[in-house]
Amino acid sequence: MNSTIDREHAIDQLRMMLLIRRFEEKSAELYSASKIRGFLHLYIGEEAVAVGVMASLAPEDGVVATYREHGQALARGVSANRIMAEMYGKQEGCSRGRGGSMHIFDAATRFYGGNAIVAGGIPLAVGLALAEMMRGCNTVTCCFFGDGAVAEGYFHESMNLAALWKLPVLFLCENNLYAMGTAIRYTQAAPDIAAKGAAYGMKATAVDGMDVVAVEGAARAAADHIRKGNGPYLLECRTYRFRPHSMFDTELYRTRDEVNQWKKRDPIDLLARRLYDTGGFNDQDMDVLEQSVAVEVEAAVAFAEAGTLEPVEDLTRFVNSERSDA
Amino acid sequence: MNSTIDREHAIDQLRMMLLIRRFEEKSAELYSASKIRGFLHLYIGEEAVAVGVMASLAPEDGVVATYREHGQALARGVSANRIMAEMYGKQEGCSRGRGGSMHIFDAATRFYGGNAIVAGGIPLAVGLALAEMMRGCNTVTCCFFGDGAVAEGYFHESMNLAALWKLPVLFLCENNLYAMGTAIRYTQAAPDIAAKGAAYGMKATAVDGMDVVAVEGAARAAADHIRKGNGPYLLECRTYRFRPHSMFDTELYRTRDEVNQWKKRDPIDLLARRLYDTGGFNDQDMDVLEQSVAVEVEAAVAFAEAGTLEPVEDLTRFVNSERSDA
Amino acid sequence: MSKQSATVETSYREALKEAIREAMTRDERVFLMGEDVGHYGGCYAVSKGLLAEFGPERIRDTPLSESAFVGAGIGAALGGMRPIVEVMTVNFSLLALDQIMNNAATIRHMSGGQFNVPLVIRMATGAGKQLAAQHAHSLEGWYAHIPGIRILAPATLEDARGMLWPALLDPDPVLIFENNTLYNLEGTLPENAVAVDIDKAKVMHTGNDLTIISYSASLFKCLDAAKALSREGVEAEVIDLRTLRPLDDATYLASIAKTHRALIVDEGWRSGGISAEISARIMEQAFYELDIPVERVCSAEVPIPYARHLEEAALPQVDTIIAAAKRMVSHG
Amino acid sequence: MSKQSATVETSYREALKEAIREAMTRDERVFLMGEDVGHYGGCYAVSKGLLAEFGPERIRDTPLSESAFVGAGIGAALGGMRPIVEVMTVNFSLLALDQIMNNAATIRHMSGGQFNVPLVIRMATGAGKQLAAQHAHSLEGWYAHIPGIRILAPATLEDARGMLWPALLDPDPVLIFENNTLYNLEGTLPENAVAVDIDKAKVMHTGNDLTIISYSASLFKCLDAAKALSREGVEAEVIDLRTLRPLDDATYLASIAKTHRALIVDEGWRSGGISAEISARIMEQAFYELDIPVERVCSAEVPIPYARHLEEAALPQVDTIIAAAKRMVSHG
Ligand SMILES: Cc1ncc(C[n+]2csc(CCOP(=O)(O)OP(=O)(O)O)c2C)c(N)n1
Ligand SMILES: Cc1ncc(C[n+]2csc(CCOP(=O)(O)OP(=O)(O)O)c2C)c(N)n1
Ligand SMILES: [Mg+2]
Ligand SMILES: [Mg+2]
Repeated sequence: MNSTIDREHAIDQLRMMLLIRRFEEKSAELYSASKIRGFLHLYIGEEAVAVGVMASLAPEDGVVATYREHGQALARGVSANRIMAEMYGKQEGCSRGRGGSMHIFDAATRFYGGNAIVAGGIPLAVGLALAEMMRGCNTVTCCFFGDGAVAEGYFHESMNLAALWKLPVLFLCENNLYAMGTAIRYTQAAPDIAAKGAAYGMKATAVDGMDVVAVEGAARAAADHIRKGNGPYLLECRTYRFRPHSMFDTELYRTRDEVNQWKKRDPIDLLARRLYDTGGFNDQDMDVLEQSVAVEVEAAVAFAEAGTLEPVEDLTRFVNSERSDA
Repeated sequence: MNSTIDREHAIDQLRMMLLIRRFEEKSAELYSASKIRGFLHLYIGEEAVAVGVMASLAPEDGVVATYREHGQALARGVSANRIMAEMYGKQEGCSRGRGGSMHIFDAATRFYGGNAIVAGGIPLAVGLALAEMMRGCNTVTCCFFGDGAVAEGYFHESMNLAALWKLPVLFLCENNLYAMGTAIRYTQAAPDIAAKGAAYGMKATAVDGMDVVAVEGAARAAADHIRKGNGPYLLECRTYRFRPHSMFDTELYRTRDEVNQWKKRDPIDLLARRLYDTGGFNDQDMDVLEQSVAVEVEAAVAFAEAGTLEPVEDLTRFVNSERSDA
Repeated sequence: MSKQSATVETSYREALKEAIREAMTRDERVFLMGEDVGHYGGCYAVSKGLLAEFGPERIRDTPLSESAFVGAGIGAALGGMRPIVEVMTVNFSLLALDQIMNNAATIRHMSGGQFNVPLVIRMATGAGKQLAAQHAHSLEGWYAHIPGIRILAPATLEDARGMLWPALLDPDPVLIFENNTLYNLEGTLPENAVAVDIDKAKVMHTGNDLTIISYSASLFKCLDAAKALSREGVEAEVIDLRTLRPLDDATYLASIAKTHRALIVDEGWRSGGISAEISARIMEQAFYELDIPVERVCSAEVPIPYARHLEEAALPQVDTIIAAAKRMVSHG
Repeated sequence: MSKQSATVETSYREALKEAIREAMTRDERVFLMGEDVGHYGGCYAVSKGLLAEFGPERIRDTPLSESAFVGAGIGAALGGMRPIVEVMTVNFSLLALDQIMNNAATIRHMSGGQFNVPLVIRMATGAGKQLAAQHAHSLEGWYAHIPGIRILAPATLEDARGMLWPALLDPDPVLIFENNTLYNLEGTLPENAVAVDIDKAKVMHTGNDLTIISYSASLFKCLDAAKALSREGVEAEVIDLRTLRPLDDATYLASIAKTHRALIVDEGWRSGGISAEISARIMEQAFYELDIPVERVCSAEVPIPYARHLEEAALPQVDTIIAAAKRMVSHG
């Protein structure tokens, strides 16, 4: 934290990570209260990834997200209100209640959705980047996916296509070591994901995904590489999910001990400690952040509670474009 | 050619390559005469690959082939008569006329088919190898596919799965530089196929696919590696197809010059020259081979001509197993 | 089912597990593979405990590679094993469709009968859990278009328990669709529950006024509707198709010969769903038996929405079934 | 079509190419991508010459990666382009089904109308060329099950020429199925051929005795059958569906109101094909108009065999259509 700017920025990052954390803790509560239904995948533990990466992106850039995307969406600037309303199934939700937790879409921030088919969003990102390139825009399309997604054919085909056509895609792998309950050692013959860039002649690096500063640095370097016209980039962020895969997971596949080891590297604590250490940030500042975040989360809940249901008559609206919505 | 055994073997190899060549030249003729229909993909120019590879396999090993598989089938020992009858659509054909050129199946030689979906046979080979391993058989399952197939998700998923489970699969890539009319530079961001083994922690090498001796050596090394329980192996054979992709191809995508350059490395000439050079083999010997091959090809045509058509009433036979055919 | 044996309390989930356990025990060629079947215990907990019991050779966690591991299942079946491949849900099976259609369903015929594919693929299907468009497909009826495969849709505990073994005995590929809303279904089964007939549909409720044809989760909606109708003096005969390919025409045609009215209920999208096929068959084989046209109650033609009220509106419900049935009996 | 303009000799293939050329010229957001569309000239030579004309940015050869380049087409459409993705044949489209069903068809609804996917996917379909089981699928009717997409099946030169532009104007995904037996079809078109209506079916031959409903390659078999029937005094009305989703019910229902008999002909497998859906709709909407049950002539339920005599036996043929029609008019 050398400059004030850096410090301000770090505090913003801390606040965003906190927002994600508290927003999701609240979501879990609301799930238990049956306010939110369907699948709910929490990002808790992985906040540094989305927050670090989004800082490297410009508003004109595009984002393709996963089904574990509350963090990705919040960090991108999608409104907490509208995300919460979406999970409530309200028409004020960002997808008018049609998508739920796994399908946050937001045109305003070029957030092309939560995609619930593992790796299914990767080719979309390739196509979005192709469109950008063909239209002469110098943007980055950032595509999030997990370690599990790397085994899918989509990953392979898309990496090759993007590299072949030198498309401006940032392939952003959130390697949290598990695909649902299957550890990466049971899914990858060669578990070094960044090393797979070589098979496509693609620049690739790995970064500590618990350290938001490191993630942001790596993502900026990757985005720069892409913006300079050097083609796509694979960035592997090594992270860990603190919570079960979804609300149904009994976590038979990993030990409490392992989870606790990783919690020692909680991304929020890591950054907070750094701010404390470099001075000028204290418990009181932290409280202020917590409070402002709490207000935002409560506001989101209130917004969602106050929301209304899409009329049933509109069930088939948006299946096909009508003249009026085209 | 140091020993008589080597010499005999080399002559056998030469004869098999000649058989494939003449069999296919005849097939092309029969296609023009409308005796053979559908798609017909010739292997001419690539004979050293199948012939070299099959020499490394034992009868108990399994083979999964492509749609360009006459050479693979003949080299494996599938009867020329039954292949020709298949292309005639006769019930004496190896697939009773139901498969045609692209679907040569032969249980006796564990030849698990021509597969006309590019790369679609790769996971089958993985499964066959899994069955062999689970049943305690120390065999190799050899899976042929082209350079084009490498771009498919099947390649990626199957390579990973086989490497992860250390399955006895020989991944045999026939890199003839083109997928139909698309040169490898338009399909692979990183065109070194053998190098892709690394992404799966799989042993991989490339070999001159025009040199049958080299292919056989490399295939034996690969098969040994596999039989010793070291898991799968990727062998890339660099070869070239002298003929159009199929009977419909106008070859707009490559120059006659390029084709002629490669023809200078005709695998049959290469081996024949080597035999001439090391002595004890001359024009007369070559004539003998040519004649014996001509007889075999003519016999195959006669067999096919004399074949009969499956009764139309049996159209839906084999869709499901009946008690009688199970 | 065996008669008068002791019974056990069980669930759809447990019945499925018992069936797998029995098969693994009876035939060493049987193994289970799929995503999260092992360490996680199965995404619907069907295989929980089986990894400990049978070991990682026979309970195989796979990477997320649906096309490769379904293909590998086909290959393993070709190679003499009796694989049970679990594709977590039908939604992901689209990634493996080429293997299912172009290899599993085809190799026997295409090879002139030389090879066959004794493979069982299990998957969860259906909506009703607010999982939204990409996780709520009901495509079992759509799969039933493909020659060369058998399609099973167990609704009852008896079928959850008894369909796997005959599926494994089938020399050809069998797809078993387990409805995601049924895993918690509870009830009793004979202690020594056995294999069931996978060729026949089954009359689940008898009646003379109209025939309701359904299967899987919507079967229970139809049975509820039949009970309600019965209270109003309308006696519906409810048929559980059980096997969607090949369809057992005889059972529903026999019922229609009695009731002269048929309503088909399924949770797939209406156009081109299995209900259309059954309606067309009734047209062809029982036109002159019909007092009124066959009707269908299916899902709305919409990607299934997340919000509960919209999802409910998209799916067949007891009310809509009752309404259709009443309209049909009052009419014609 | 414009009236009385000069005509040109053309073919189905050329008409398709002209349509692409026109679209590329009119709208710079349009581009073509797929396997072998460029240097090879298109596997059916549809795009021959276009690479030279429009350059490799707009005529893009792809690797064999159906799932990625179809997905990339969806992404490019989301991103404001108007891609035409060529999937060489329907057989390979199975590899891209997840993208088609879970993204292309779904994103608009799932995003609450925020995004739409103005994508056109072209592919060859159909049997009849002795290409055997894996290369002979007729799945356009099966695709018509999926909400959110439009399915076009041009049979005539006019439609080959005129369907692409309105497909590109459609803000939602459109799949165009070109029959592999029609590329060499020759005939004339007005020189200034224009866009056609992609909402309506079309009466191709009028008659009062029976309605034959078909599309694509089998349309011509039906027309041949109608001619032969006419010589024997049976006047069949032949309808080209043209668009398989959404189906234009009005056109065939109007015909049935006149003929009271309906025969549906398609080259897909019988069970669960588009003919079943049409039969079910006639059941529901025109039951009381029918003198006799609706019939279907479809493909045999078999992976299409290579041998010519078996392939012919598997597919609907003029003879089988005539036989069904005669049986139907003599009856009832
Ligand atoms: C194609 C597909 N297969 C299976 C699933 C079920 N599933 C949902 S999330 C998941 C694990 C994905 O792991 P990873 O990519 O590492 O992401 P993470 O959940 O760890 O963030 C699985 C198997 C799915 N949604 N899509
Ligand atoms: C999945 C799939 N996509 C496309 C095709 C059409 N096709 C048949 S062969 C071929 C080229 C394959 O090239 P390669 O794998 O290099 O094999 P080669 O023909 O050169 O032996 C293509 C595109 C197909 N059969 N399957
Ligand atoms: Mg993960
Ligand atoms: Mg090739």
